[in-house]
Amino acid sequence: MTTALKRAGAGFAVLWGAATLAFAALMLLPGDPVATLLGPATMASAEVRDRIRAEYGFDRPVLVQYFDYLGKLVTGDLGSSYQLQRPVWTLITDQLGPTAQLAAAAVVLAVVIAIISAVVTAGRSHTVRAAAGAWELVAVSLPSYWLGILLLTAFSFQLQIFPVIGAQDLVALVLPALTLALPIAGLLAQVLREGLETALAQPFAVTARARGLSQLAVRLRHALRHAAASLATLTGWLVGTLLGGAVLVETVFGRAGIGALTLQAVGNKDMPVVMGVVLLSAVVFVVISNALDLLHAVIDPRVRPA
Amino acid sequence: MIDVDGLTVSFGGPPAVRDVSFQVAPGECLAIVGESGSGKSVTARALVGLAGDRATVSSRGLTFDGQDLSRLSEAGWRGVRGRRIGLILQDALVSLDPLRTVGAEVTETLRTHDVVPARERNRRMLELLAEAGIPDPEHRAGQHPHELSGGLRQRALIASVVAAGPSLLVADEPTTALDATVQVQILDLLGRLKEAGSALLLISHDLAVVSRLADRVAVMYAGRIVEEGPAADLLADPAHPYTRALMAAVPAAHAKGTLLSVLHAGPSGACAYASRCALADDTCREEDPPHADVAPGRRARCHRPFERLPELPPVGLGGDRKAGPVLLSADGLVKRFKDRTAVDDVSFELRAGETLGLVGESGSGKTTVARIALGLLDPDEGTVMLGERRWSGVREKERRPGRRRIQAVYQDPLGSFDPRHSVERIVGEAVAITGSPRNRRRARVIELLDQVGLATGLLERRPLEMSGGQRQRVAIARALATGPDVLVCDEPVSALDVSIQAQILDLLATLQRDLAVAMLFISHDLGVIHHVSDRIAVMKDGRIIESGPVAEVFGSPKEPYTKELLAAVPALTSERSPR
Amino acid sequence: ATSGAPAASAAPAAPVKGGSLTFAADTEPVSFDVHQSSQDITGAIMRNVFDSLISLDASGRFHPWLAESWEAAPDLKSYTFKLRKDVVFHDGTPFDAEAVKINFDRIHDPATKSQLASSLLGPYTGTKVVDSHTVTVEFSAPFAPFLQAASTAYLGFYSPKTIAANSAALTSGGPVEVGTGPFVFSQYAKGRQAVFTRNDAYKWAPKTAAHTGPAYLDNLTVRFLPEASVRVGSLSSRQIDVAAAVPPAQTKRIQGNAALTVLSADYPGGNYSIYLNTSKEPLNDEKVRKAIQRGIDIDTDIKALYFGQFKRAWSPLAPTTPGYNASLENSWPYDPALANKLLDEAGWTTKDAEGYRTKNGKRLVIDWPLLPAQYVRDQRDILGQAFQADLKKIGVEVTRPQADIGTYLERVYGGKADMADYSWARAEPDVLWLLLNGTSRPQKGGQNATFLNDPDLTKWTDEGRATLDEAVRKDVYGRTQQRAIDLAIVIPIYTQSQVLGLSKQVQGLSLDANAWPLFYDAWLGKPS
Amino acid sequence: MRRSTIIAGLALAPLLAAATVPDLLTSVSPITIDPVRALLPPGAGHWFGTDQLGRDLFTRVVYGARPSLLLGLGATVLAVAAGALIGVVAALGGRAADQTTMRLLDVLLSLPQLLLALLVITVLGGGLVNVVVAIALAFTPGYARMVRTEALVVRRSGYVEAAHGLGLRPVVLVVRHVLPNAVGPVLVLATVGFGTALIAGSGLSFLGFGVKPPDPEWGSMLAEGRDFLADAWWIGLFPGAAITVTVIAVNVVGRAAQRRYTRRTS
Ligand SMILES: Nc1ncnc2c1ncn2[C@@H]1O[C@H](COP(=O)(O)OP(=O)(O)OP(=O)(O)O)[C@@H](O)[C@H]1O
Ligand SMILES: Nc1ncnc2c1ncn2[C@@H]1O[C@H](COP(=O)(O)OP(=O)(O)OP(=O)(O)O)[C@@H](O)[C@H]1O
Ligand SMILES: [Mg+2]
Ligand SMILES: [Mg+2]
Repeated sequence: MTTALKRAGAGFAVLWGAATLAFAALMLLPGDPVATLLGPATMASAEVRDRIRAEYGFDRPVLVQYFDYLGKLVTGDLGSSYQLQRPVWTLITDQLGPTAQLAAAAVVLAVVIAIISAVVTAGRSHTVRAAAGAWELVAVSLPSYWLGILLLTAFSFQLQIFPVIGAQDLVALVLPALTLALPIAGLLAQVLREGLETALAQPFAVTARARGLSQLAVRLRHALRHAAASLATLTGWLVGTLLGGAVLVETVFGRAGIGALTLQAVGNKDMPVVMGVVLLSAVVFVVISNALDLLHAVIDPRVRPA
Repeated sequence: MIDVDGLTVSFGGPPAVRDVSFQVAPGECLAIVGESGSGKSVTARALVGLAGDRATVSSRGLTFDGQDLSRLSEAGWRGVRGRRIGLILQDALVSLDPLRTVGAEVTETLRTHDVVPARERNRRMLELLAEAGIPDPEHRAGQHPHELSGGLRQRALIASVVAAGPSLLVADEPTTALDATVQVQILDLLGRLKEAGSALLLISHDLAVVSRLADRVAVMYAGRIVEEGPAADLLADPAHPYTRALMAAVPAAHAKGTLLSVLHAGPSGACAYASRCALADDTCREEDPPHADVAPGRRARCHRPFERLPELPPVGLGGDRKAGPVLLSADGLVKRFKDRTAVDDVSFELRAGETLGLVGESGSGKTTVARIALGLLDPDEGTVMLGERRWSGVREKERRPGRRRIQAVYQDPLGSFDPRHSVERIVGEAVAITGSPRNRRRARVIELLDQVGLATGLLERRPLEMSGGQRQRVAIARALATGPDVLVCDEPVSALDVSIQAQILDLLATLQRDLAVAMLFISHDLGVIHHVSDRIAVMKDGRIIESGPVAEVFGSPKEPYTKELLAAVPALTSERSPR
Repeated sequence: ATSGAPAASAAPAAPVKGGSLTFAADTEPVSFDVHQSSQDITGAIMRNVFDSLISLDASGRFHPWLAESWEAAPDLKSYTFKLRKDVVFHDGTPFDAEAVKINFDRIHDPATKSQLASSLLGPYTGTKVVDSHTVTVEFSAPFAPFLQAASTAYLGFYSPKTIAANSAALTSGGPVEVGTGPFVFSQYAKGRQAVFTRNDAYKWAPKTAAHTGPAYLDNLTVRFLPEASVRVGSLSSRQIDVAAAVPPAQTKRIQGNAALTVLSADYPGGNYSIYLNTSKEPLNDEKVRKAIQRGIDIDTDIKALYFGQFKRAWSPLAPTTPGYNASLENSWPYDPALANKLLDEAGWTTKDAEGYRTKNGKRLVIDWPLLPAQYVRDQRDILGQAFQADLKKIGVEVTRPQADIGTYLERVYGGKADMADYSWARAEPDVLWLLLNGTSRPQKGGQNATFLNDPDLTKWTDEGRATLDEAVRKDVYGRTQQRAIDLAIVIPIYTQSQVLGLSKQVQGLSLDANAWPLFYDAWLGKPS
Repeated sequence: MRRSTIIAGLALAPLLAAATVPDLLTSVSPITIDPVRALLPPGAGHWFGTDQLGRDLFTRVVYGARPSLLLGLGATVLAVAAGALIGVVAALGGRAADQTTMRLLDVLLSLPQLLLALLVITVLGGGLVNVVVAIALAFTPGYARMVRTEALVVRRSGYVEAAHGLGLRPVVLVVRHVLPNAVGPVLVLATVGFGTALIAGSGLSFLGFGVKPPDPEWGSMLAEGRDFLADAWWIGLFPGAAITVTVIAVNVVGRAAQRRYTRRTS
């Protein structure tokens, strides 16, 4: 019970910190937010500008703005986008779908690729491991924005196997998800393979084989679970970074989503949206890391509270 | 039952196991002994085809119950492993999957070989745990290895290995990591299995363990069997000088004041042991001795079997020393950590030139006492005096000048060195403390290395580039560099091989003789303690429950716990026993 | 490039009713509120939802639409419109004089934060409801450009009901956008698409349209695909029917595809031009400005980058705009020798180690801020690099700091930058007032980034907006264009062109006077 | 040394040459345009082809090495330095300092690195220097935590205790033992981190926040080539390949360094 409370406390601390960080960024922002609000090619008069300034409360003292902001956050009000003049909450929830879809597909893809690659190659002959190491190395070294361009060029423009748009259907998800997944899969496979090899070298794995278990059975029944602990931790971290990766991948594939929204907001200094995305990431992080702690305890009895 | 003929295993380089042959019959126990790295474990694993992917295994014959194992396919091996040959791995405490319950591990054997019908598996598993001597098996079966003590884990492992009723049991160092009391129980368990008709291949580096159980003994050295024969004969009168050295290196067999090690270095020769052998002559260096009969039922690989080694010279301290002034005294020390009292009302005195041995099982508070003595930890209650100076509960500033008078040697020398520093820097840092001028430091370091028997060539080495023995010598050199009156040695030899252990103990004894330092010597190994101490103190749960001169405590222990400890010491069943 | 011609000129088959057409736009409206937004794309898309009082044909003539007839007061300070009586909004509300007033007043209300529409209303003072279907729109000064303004979607009409209920939400698109147009805005997913369905009650198409009655298409889907390659790729794979803003590099590819064709038209209004800040060193020196004007090899650069798809511009005004001064063509060709001579004369005679000109130890540096990436169109950033390279040859260093939009606006419209580049599409020469009139100061929301208050330019552009006399307008605007070039305060680069890639299956699609596609007449033929 | 390490080292040599003395590798200027020769495919005259303004892509890739490597290097150096400072202060500065910094780091670590960098970009705006700062800031928390963990391990290590037992003063202890041993492994990790920073930095450049034109930088070159994917694949191929090859080479060399380091110290 107390651990649950502690966890919740820590989670809120992180969220509060992220909110404060975002607010600090807002305050540090040079330039007139009203200009941002109006966008390029504007013909708004000074009167309109003052009106906007008062409406958003930019003329109040910083602390007042801060507490007002926190107060609104607590009630779930993330404010309104400067540029799009729409509630940030709606903007984010609208865009969450495609990004979540992309991220989920990428995670599944990455984990599946990694598990297959690792289980097949761990502890094998030198050549097999060198080949596995090589693909993992290339995969983690690939910039996703370039990989996306290559895949688009090859499969959409040249071979015309995959459509270049169509966020709705599964087929259109293949290339973006692959783009996002491949570098992650490389890293996961690396970690998983090392974890498997470590586990396989452990006495308990040899003992299991001495008991008459087959190679594959030892890998799947004993070693994989050990490697899974580190894999789970890493996957959790990666889910967080997916949000960052989405910015690039969504740009390359011209997809809608949180990434595209973020990029648009950053380019326009649309702080309320940027702040909303920061909070979203923090929430995702807190949720995922807690979920992973639980998962970790399921996998590894040694970390269970006594 | 099993007949091994000419087994050779290599990992690319020179073979780790060379031309090894032996047989074990049902109900018989063959023990393989030898120092670390001699190839015992590789031999054991080769018997079940698990020498490793990188291993090349060849043999003239490897038959089990008349079946040729050397031709088995992977699937074929699976039928043998666990079902007909059970292997208890060397690293007992980590040989159970930490993520699964012990019950699941035992059940896995039952399922893999379909020993009993599925619905009876659980019942049989509990039976097996009970047979292995695990109390309350219903409860324990659902627990994970980390919730079990070392002894229980080893029992569970044995239960999982014998679950399918293998007729040959290979036990690789089954008692090494265990407390002395638990060791005895595990050996008893193995003994019962042997009596029930299993063939037992027992592997150990510890002759004392072997002497308890083995019918026959094979001694391995550098991948080969150098001597074999009936246990009683062989232990009573070893033919090979290596066997002799192995036996002599057991500290428990010697009283304080005798050297344990044989320090001879010679040119490498055809007999693998020649370079370490005190008896080696030209023949040994030119010709590899054949494995020949040396007595009825006994074979050895030696040109000069049964020849006696020269008597070991006494160090010369004997028991007739006068006690010096009190250098270190502790009075009523108490140290509590969050939820437990690690040290509880501990008092002792340490006089110049004497060694106080502190013995006790793991967690009894020995290290905590040592750290308090070293001034690295302040006691919650009680005081420590270093000579006339108050040593505990004072500011670090006041303590700093006194630090050079009390130095430490740790169990893990590697961890006590900055991994980036060379030997010269490590020892030099301590030399610098004494205020020795910069240009004289190197000379002083060389002098210290010489004192601990290390060559100048080691100056540039980093900790990782040295052997365990060398590291411990460097650690001692560093401790001596400040010219201390008191040395606190916390398990200084526990991580070392018997033969290296002997050398280090000798070195410490010699240094104490020459420099008249006082030593607080901590060990859980009664043999070692017995060998080095003048007086000993026995710790349990943070308290000193018994203390006195070594002969007194060992000879007529008063506390039941001390008795139990002493009884558990595996001793050679020969006249060399300390008792 | 052809102008306004219907696509697929092959055997005119009978139009087919039904079907869904997908149009890929290159940008997504930030705001869908036509009264508020200043974006081209908002007008282009919302044209399907909103009708105007009058309609403008490609030759610059006005035709009735929601207004059956209209009349301008002689002093051009008021206009009276007689409205059609059969028009109803999508929500069933009848369209009447009151609706016009409510809409125009809304635009004028500062609370609407109108960025373009209010400027289209100019010196608006109010709307008088004469009777239920007659209105008079009044201005404080003569305001000739109003008719053109009234023909744009920005002065379109929301149902008074939706203004009352959803005024603030009109920015976010979707069914709240209730107009009178041929399509109903039925669904919007930000970042993805906007979906429009046919308004079956529609029977008030303008005379400029090819047919009357409801539109042919059941549905119109507008996809937002900012990546040009993605737009063209999906057109090739027939996932969309019409792609906007096809980059010149890709038009050949489309033309090479038997199932696809290209439809293009030049945008009217202000060409894509560079405006030189005359208020500060070094461009306050006319010689330096001239040197830069003549030192850029616009022809070659444009050809390389746009493959002849975009025409090189000679005047600040696009050729399709009424009042265009054709005599400027080829009057100021690339002349690096002249440019060098002018710079020498201006005193920039010495050169530093990197080959740039210096005067009094100071390098000749032109600060030309670059828009944030997402606002950059037509690879203008790359074109800028070509200009940088050209100007380097005559010893002028051009720096292109890139920052966020706020900083950019502050630099450019605050007069801190040396040059600024933009285009301003509008089928009306009055854009010259916006771009060059001395009172159109950026500090006040104007667009005159030359920061020059030239009496002639100001006078002429004022005169132009105060008369509907074609001859007078032609004269003053012609002189304005000439003087702007002579003063070298503007360097016209190219005439922007709407290049649509479309499937040959799409029939009846045309481009309006603003070069935007009109979907009202479009229909889908048999797949080819 | 492994063969792969040698190959990677060999691959890094021309990269370093390109970053330091690009004019040795190519005689053309990276910003000289030649519109007549735009979009030429790779061939004899132009090994990597030309871009939409007829600039030689090989030359631009060569000249792009400096800003690109600078992005990765500058960001990594800054991040490691800041991380080391924060980490050591947290580990040795007492409970309060540790708790505060750790909570702060928790917050920063809860955000994806790219988002953190974008947040910085939002405030500072684009440009090479700002991108370096942004990436550095995004990577600092990770390094800080690593250094802190290492410093805590080192502080509790046998050799620090041994040095304490010798009577060394705390300052000497920190400078001689704690700092080098806590930062050492992190430095080695930073070689691999360099690759990540390069990818992230070029990514920001790709998004249009990086180097100002017309100076070539691999990320922005990729962005410029995107409209030509269907017709001029080479514009999109070579700059990306340059990034990938660099990162692979750095990773291989970094891992070799790591192996060496581990072999020597643990
Ligand atoms: N998988 C392996 N690969 C390479 N060399 C190995 C491998 N396993 C063992 N060896 C080598 O074979 C030799 C014998 O090792 P083995 O484990 O049999 O020694 P041991 O007698 O069991 O020693 P200990 O008492 O320390 O357990 C050693 O030199 C060891 O380094
Ligand atoms: N820093 C510490 N914090 C909390 N508990 C500690 C600490 N140091 C030691 N303890 C606890 O104090 C008890 C005594 O530990 P100590 O290390 O002195 O035992 P030991 O006799 O040296 O054991 P071993 O033979 O395993 O080295 C143990 O239960 C240990 O867990
Ligand atoms: Mg072994
Ligand atoms: Mg201890």
